[in-house]
Amino acid sequence: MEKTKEKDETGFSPSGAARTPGAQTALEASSAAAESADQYKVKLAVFEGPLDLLLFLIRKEEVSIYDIPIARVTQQYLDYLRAMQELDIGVAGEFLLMAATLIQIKSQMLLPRDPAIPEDQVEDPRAELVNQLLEHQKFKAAANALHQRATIESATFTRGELETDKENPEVSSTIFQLFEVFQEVLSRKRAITEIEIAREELTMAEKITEIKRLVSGGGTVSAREMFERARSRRELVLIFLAVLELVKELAIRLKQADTFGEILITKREEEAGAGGAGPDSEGGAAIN
Amino acid sequence: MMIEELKPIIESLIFVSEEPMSIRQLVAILEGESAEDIEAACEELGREFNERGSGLELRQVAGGYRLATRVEFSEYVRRYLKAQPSARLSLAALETLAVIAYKQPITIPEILEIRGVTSTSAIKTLLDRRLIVAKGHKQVVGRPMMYGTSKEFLIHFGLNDLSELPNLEDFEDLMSS
Amino acid sequence: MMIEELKPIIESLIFVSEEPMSIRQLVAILEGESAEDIEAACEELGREFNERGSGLELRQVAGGYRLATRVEFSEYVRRYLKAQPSARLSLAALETLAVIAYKQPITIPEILEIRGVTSTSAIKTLLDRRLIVAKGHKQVVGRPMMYGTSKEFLIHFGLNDLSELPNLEDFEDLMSS
Repeated sequence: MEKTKEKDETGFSPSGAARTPGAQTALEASSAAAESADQYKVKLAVFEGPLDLLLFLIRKEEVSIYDIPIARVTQQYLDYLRAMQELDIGVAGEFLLMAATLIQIKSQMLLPRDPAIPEDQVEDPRAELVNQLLEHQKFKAAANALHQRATIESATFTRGELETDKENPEVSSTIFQLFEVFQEVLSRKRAITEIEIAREELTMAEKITEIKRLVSGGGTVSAREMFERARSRRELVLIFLAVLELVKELAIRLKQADTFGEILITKREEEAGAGGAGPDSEGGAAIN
Repeated sequence: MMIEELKPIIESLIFVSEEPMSIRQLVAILEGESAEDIEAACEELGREFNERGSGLELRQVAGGYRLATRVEFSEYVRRYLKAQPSARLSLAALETLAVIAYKQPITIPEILEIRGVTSTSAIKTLLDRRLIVAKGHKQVVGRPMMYGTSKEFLIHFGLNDLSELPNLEDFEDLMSS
Repeated sequence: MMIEELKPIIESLIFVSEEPMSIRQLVAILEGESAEDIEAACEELGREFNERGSGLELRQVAGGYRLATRVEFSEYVRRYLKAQPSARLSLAALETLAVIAYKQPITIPEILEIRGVTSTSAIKTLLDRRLIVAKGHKQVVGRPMMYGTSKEFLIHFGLNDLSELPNLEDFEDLMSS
């Protein structure tokens, strides 16, 4: 499948420049099958898909599409797949699927006919494949016709731009573009949010450093005073979160003398063994 | 208004318009004039361009009229514009486009069915080139998106409408030759 | 080349050019033709436009020749241009429309939140073009107006209903190949 994707973009690149779209051309290009491996590789790449390859084989064998000698064609088809594999050309899943279909048809053809079914009602196991090939063939011809039309069209030109033409960047609005634009807006919003989060984290880190510095000399800082210094709601929240973070890290200790009294922040010294009042309950109580 | 009077007005309107100008648009601008008269004026205008051997012609494209240079002078125009022929469509894209043009509206799985090969990247190319448009979801399991051709498609291939596409059945029996 | 042969070529060249076409440029493109012949052809071309009462005229402006609509039809041309803002939307308007289409009903502050820029003039454009409609007040502080897409929106984008808007899955269908 990867292969198909690539081809889409390079379909008419220099190596393919000589061919014009359409069944015939593709087939003829391939039928000039070269002997050397390198050339072989190039020719194989011409097949757009399993139906293309089959049509090529049918034409090469000069057999009727309505009466395909399925055993012979299947053998050739498999030979081609093998060649592709040997040449290390990735064989797309569709080619393998067709191989399975061919083998199935071949085995159905070998089955003895049920004598109970009248001859005119026996269904040819190839019928579906033939229809598919015919249909495919028609569309290839249609593609060729479209290409010819486009070539003629490209030889006519419309007027140069006038001042009256809109200055807006051309935004023709197909429904998929609307969706794409919507996705773009959303991803832009996401990017902005990410920047904001990043900025917030930075400030949070700054606050933590600031608090650590304030209590580093063994001094005591009033939580209320610190909250009051906040210039915005956001900063207030950040200070609050920074304090919580430091309590969690066991870097500071919160103390409250009486129930409605000041909460004081001090640096927490290393403690050997945690007593009855653990750091969590202590900090938690103070904050509540 | 007489048709003779309508002609130059219509000519200037078609010239100014960036897109093919439809009879309906002309009727809306030329209040009080009948669609029949306007159409007759357009026809006559087109005939006159041809008769005087102008470098331009009045073409009917995508349901409207537009002025364009004549094919026989393309070499000079190209030389002047140094125009690169616009990026050609790949074989895969053209075949996919043909299937969509004749079978629209059609879903990606249905295209796969016909082409025997996945066409998603071709479809992406065609959407990017605005040759096809989404035509809503099909009311079947998975609700796949349906695709059809656009106005750009008609313009790109110089068609007035989809009925101008050659009959698909005419392409039959190419194998027997 | 005869002057008669030069005329249509020059006509098509002037037609496709975005800038006035100078005699010097024409001489460069039409290798081997004399400036005198080219100038004579231009003069004759201009005279013919006038004589046949065309809607267009060949004007000589600074630097060269250009085709333009005749002043007497400017009223119609203006009328057309005014009625014109059909298919094109500015990027801002298109973004706003996309947000409204996918998030409707939605208020202006909510659109601001998503787009990160104010959209008031885009909303005005969209209302003028009838692509969106007011959908009543939201029952929150300030009771801001909510907006949603209109029937014209569906028509413009060829949708039967909003469920036909492409979704992420449709997009992924295209990407997975």
